[in-house]
Amino acid sequence: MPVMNIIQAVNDALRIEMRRDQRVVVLGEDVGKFGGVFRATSGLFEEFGPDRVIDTPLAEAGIIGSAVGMALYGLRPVPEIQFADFIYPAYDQIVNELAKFRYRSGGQYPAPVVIRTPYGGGIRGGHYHSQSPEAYFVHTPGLKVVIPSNPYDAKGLLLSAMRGEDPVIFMEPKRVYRAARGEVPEGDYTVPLGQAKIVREGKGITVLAYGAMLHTVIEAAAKAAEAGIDAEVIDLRTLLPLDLETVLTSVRKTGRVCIVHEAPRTCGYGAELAALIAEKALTSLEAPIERVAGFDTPFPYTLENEYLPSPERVMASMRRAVEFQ
Amino acid sequence: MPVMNIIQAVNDALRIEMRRDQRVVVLGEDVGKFGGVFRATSGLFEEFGPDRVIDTPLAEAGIIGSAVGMALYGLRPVPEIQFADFIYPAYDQIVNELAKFRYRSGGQYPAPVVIRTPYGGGIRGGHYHSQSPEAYFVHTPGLKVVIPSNPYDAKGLLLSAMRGEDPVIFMEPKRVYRAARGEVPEGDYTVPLGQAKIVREGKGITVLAYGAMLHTVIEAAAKAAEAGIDAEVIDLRTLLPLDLETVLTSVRKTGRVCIVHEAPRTCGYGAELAALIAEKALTSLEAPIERVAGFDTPFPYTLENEYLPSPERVMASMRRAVEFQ
Amino acid sequence: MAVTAKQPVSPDEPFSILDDNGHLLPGAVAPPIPDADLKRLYRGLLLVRIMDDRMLRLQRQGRLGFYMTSTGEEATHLGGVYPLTLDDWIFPSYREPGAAFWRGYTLKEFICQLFGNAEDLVKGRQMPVHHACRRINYVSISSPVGTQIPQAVGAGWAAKISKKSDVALVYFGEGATSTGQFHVGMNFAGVYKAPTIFFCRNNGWAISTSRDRQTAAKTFAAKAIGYGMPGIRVDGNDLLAIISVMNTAVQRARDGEGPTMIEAVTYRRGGHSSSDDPSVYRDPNEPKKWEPRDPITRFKGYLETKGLWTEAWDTQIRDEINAEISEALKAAESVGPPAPDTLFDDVFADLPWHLAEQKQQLLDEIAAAGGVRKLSAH
Amino acid sequence: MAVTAKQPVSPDEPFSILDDNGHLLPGAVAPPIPDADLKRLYRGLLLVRIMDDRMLRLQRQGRLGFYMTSTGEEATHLGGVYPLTLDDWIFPSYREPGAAFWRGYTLKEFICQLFGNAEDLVKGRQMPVHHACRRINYVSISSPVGTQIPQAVGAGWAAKISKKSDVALVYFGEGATSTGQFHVGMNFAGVYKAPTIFFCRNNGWAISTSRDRQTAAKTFAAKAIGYGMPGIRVDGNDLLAIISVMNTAVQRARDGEGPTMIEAVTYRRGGHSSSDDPSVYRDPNEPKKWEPRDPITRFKGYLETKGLWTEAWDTQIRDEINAEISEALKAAESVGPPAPDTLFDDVFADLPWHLAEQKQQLLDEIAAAGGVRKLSAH
Ligand SMILES: Cc1ncc(C[n+]2csc(CCOP(=O)(O)OP(=O)(O)O)c2C)c(N)n1
Ligand SMILES: Cc1ncc(C[n+]2csc(CCOP(=O)(O)OP(=O)(O)O)c2C)c(N)n1
Ligand SMILES: [Mg+2]
Ligand SMILES: [Mg+2]
Repeated sequence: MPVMNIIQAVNDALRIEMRRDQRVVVLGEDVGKFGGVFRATSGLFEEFGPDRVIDTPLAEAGIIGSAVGMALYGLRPVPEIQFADFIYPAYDQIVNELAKFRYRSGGQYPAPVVIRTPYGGGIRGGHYHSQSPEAYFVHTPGLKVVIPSNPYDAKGLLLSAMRGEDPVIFMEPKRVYRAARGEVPEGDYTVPLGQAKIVREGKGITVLAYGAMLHTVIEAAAKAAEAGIDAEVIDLRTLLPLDLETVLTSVRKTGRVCIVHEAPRTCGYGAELAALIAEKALTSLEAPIERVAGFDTPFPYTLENEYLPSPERVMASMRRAVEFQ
Repeated sequence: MPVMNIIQAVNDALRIEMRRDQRVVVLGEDVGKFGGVFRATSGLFEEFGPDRVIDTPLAEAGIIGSAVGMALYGLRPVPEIQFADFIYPAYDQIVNELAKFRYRSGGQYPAPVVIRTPYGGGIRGGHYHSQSPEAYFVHTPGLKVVIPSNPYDAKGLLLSAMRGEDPVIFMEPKRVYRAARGEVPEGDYTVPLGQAKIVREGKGITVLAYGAMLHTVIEAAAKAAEAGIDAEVIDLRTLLPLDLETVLTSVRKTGRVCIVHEAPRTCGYGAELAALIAEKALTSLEAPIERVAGFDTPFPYTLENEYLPSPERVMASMRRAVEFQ
Repeated sequence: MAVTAKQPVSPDEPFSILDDNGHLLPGAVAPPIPDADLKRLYRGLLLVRIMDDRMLRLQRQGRLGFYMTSTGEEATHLGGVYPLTLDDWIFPSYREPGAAFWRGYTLKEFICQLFGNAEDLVKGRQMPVHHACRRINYVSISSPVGTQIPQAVGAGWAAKISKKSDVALVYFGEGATSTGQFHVGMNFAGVYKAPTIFFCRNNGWAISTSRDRQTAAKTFAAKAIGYGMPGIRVDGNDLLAIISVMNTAVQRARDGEGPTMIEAVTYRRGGHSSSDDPSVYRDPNEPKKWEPRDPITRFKGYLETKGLWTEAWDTQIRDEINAEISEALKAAESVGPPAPDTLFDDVFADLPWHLAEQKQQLLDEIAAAGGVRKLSAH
Repeated sequence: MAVTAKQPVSPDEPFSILDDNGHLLPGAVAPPIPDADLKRLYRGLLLVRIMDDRMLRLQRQGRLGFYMTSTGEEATHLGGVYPLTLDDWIFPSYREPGAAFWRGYTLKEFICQLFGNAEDLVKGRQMPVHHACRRINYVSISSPVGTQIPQAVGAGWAAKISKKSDVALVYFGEGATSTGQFHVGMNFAGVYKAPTIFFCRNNGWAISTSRDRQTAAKTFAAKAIGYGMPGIRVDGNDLLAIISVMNTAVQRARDGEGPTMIEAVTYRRGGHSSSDDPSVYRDPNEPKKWEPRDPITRFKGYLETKGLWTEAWDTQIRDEINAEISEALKAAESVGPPAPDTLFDDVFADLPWHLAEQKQQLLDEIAAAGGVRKLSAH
């Protein structure tokens, strides 16, 4: 099996689907000849031409707005927003239009658009090349939100997203775009949306994460194991719909929970996870749920390593949960 | 003391501050001669003229973008967004610009803009005249978020917001714009941001709400009292920064919690409240925290009463919490 | 004045074919339209006028939550849509119901939408006047102003990518030209030569905001220059003039020459909506000035000169329309509200667990209340 | 060609004063500039060129995280800012550092920002090239393209409301004209006659996207028509021409006549940023074609004809600049990173409990690690 990084896996998924389904078009800033600033669409322009791999003017509202129109007409647009930080000019088109089209038209007009966008910190990008805005989209009824952590899932989830009937926000962890490498089957396969994956079994504490933070958590879990803490690590993969069953089963077993994300803590996705777990498994909880998250400040530049959850910070938090009496 | 409704109280606060501080300007769609579609700025154009009460073209990004520039220059703009549902074209200016200006400039450029906007359902407005987007703003570092439930607080909180040094999202519960009436002192007074208010003392359960839902909760608490449930009702008033102390003190006393808001449940503000309470007062909790919220669908039209938390739904939820063993 | 695609921006004077009495202006050439169509178009104009009167009255009686009229702007509805085929797409705003009727949206469907009842095609999900009808390619209306503009570009562009000759027509008010969405839509259409027609109903007002507060540009059509497309200013109360410029724009679009912007100069004679009171912000004499330019009277004059109009026929079709509305209204009023559990349909193609759970909660609640679901208060 | 406020849009040929050798074009009139200023301006151009070369080299050596050069566009920096006073406001994009230097931003401040160290005026909060300096009314740069445009309108407009004569100058690339923010900013400025000058650096490229993919409009200046303001196309490599059109625009603004849009036609000779490799998407010969039009060489030619330039002086100021940069670099490199707890400052004017709590967590963490704070990896 070939070894790929996440960019290559995304590229592979796009190519497979564009070959399979003539309706798939890719559009965005610099996605054509240049192949995207991260090269995720590299080679597609050459293979599929300017009608299906489209360099757009600099306007995210135009990219998403026209993608919505294309989807209504019957195409399967897969727009790229160059950085998640630049998605807000398209926010109205996403939350008021794309998310509500099927509903508001009484089911007459579905708009299956898959928005790909790199997100997250750790690349020395400061405020505007580091944000993790997933909670904004999870809070918006009508959108599915998917965040892979590795090449295998990236390809399989993206293929599922492109074949689904719903709008999907597909967020790619750019910090590990190249660093997360792994075997990826050639050709077609899918990873279904809405299924979490237990990446490390354990009995002492349930650790929930997704995207780039999964790697931080795995590092922390390894350190924790040395300290006698047996963590069960779950990669959520899809944030909405959440695979609550897998989460609760684990929590009922471990009784302790640590949630990790890099977005700001307050009203972040971790809040929803913590609330759900406390609702559905309160009596199983042997310690307060720990949330390790980005601080409630704009994303910094020089101090980004202080800002981002580190393996040490996650480890300390796991320890607190495990030691709680 | 004069009796006012919320619109009159807001209008009064604006007039007082515009008289006191020449730097205050009001801008937005139809806020001038027309006095705003809800009449909150009525009479201001006549008193302060077109330079300080400004009818703008139809562009929320322009309203907020230029308000940011005005604030940088030294004015105190108080833009109105006609309905909170229409705030998204300005989302980039709010979350990427307004919220981050002070921080990203190293403290050199504060941008004290107070954005007023009516929010919430119950007025037969469907998807686009009913939304409650507060969680989006609470999740954005750099913004304060204020939601009054009554005329007294509306005036006092708005005066505080306009005199503060930070950007504030000031959300007005339009469902009770006219229905919530009460005595309001003439002239100047403030209600500080960041302080919740216990509106009903009780020992059986803590009920947290804000804005229009506060009235639903009060109705529910009255019914609950008849059924022997002694609810402590807290009006949060400021969502960020939250008055956690008041909340926790109550929870430690009652051991049971019900959180009510009309925004969609998933990743709503209730998630953060529930997560915080479970973090800081887990051992005080005698029952899972109840969240009564809008369903995770776009806001409907005909079925809005089914959608919105009703006193009966709140009451049922309180009962569940109280009866939990 | 001949309207050609070559001419980038028309002069400031809007293009007219008919004078205020419905006579051809000197040198003007009417677009070729079969007599039967001329009569159908007249009926189409009347239908909107009468429907608006009746629905507004219904609203005033408290039998309808909200309504928006188009009085004086009816020619933009029919003129925009007449030159199109049913395969073409309409991205409407809330003020062009005549375009939907023309394509076969039934009066009952229209009124069921206003009531948001169980037979409303949008299932009671949106406020009145937010129609959607896939059968006639009439795309779901959104309240946020201007959002449909880039979407229409996407649809037209998709047709081009799919090697179809379909055209997208997008309607919006002059207020919408101030939005960022207008700009990005126009700009994309220019760059990709999307077969999209931008139809700006300049009716002088955006709620209380007058046209000159909306932009300092001399005309709205002039904005087209900034996107490298033709901008045409047309008399929005002259059905023939609108059809004529639309014909040109449609031809251009089908020929692969790309988009056109049309500014139809008209006037909002009524309030913005049933919630509005325009006397607060505009001179009540202003609407009166536009009455002599009424699009229906003018078109009637034209039919008369062609021997196609008689008083008797006019009375007959008015009676017909009124009867049809009464019938549709009666039928619509007998339809109940959507079932409560439909609240959870169509958020997604499927029903994820959290919505299934919430649906069950609602059903349990209704069952607990003895199956008596409280009706939404008004 | 005389540039006057009356003329709404210049012809497609940009306005020049100097030929490629720096000689006055036939009939051209140079704006009156004292000799000392001419020499300072030349030094200002050189400073940007040399700083860019050195910082890019530093970046290539791994001593700097990221950098963006302005090579070939320096005249837009100096030409935009020379006609202003220090009370006027600049809303820059990332590619006009020469405007900051001209107003007194020090080389050390500049380099400290690139390093994001403890003496960076923005406290290490933003990526390199995102400067802000209140002292010189140089507003905080944002990465999102175009956001500064409506803000600059607000600032200009605020000056007008406050009865001050200050003007706001906003810089942006031609890519930014595609954003909704450009549109709403231009439109507001037109309506309110805000004293704001819209300075579009049309350098032909937005990362890999060429100018003709950005819009179908013939020129960017033509877009001004849609907002009822003058649009002027100027040779962006001709410092005198830029100063001349800026003089007109500033005068207009101070006279209460409102905004002006300037399109400066220039060329991005380098990559978009230090992360970019333009050879992937553009012909490497294209930048070469612009070398003979270099703004510094042309301005040098002009100084020479005025007897203000000598080889020796040129060498001397280049040496000076290099020495100043070396000194500033050395000083900046000796400054450490900001203290970790500064992370929590300036989110708000005060420190709410939740940030105080998070700050304490970080401090505890650092203390637990023996006070040894790990330095941010690169
Ligand atoms: C983004 C947005 N902002 C504000 C509103 C409130 N609003 C509804 S209609 C309207 C005026 C629209 O005017 P125009 O575009 O001229 O259309 P007309 O009503 O005249 O047909 C406004 C401000 C809205 N619906 N959407
Ligand atoms: C809203 C937004 N979208 C995308 C980007 C990524 N981006 C950074 S610079 C740039 C191109 C800008 O081109 P232009 O405006 O011509 O300025 P130039 O770089 O040529 O000076 C892009 C697409 C961004 N910063 N902001
Ligand atoms: Mg209008
Ligand atoms: Mg450029």
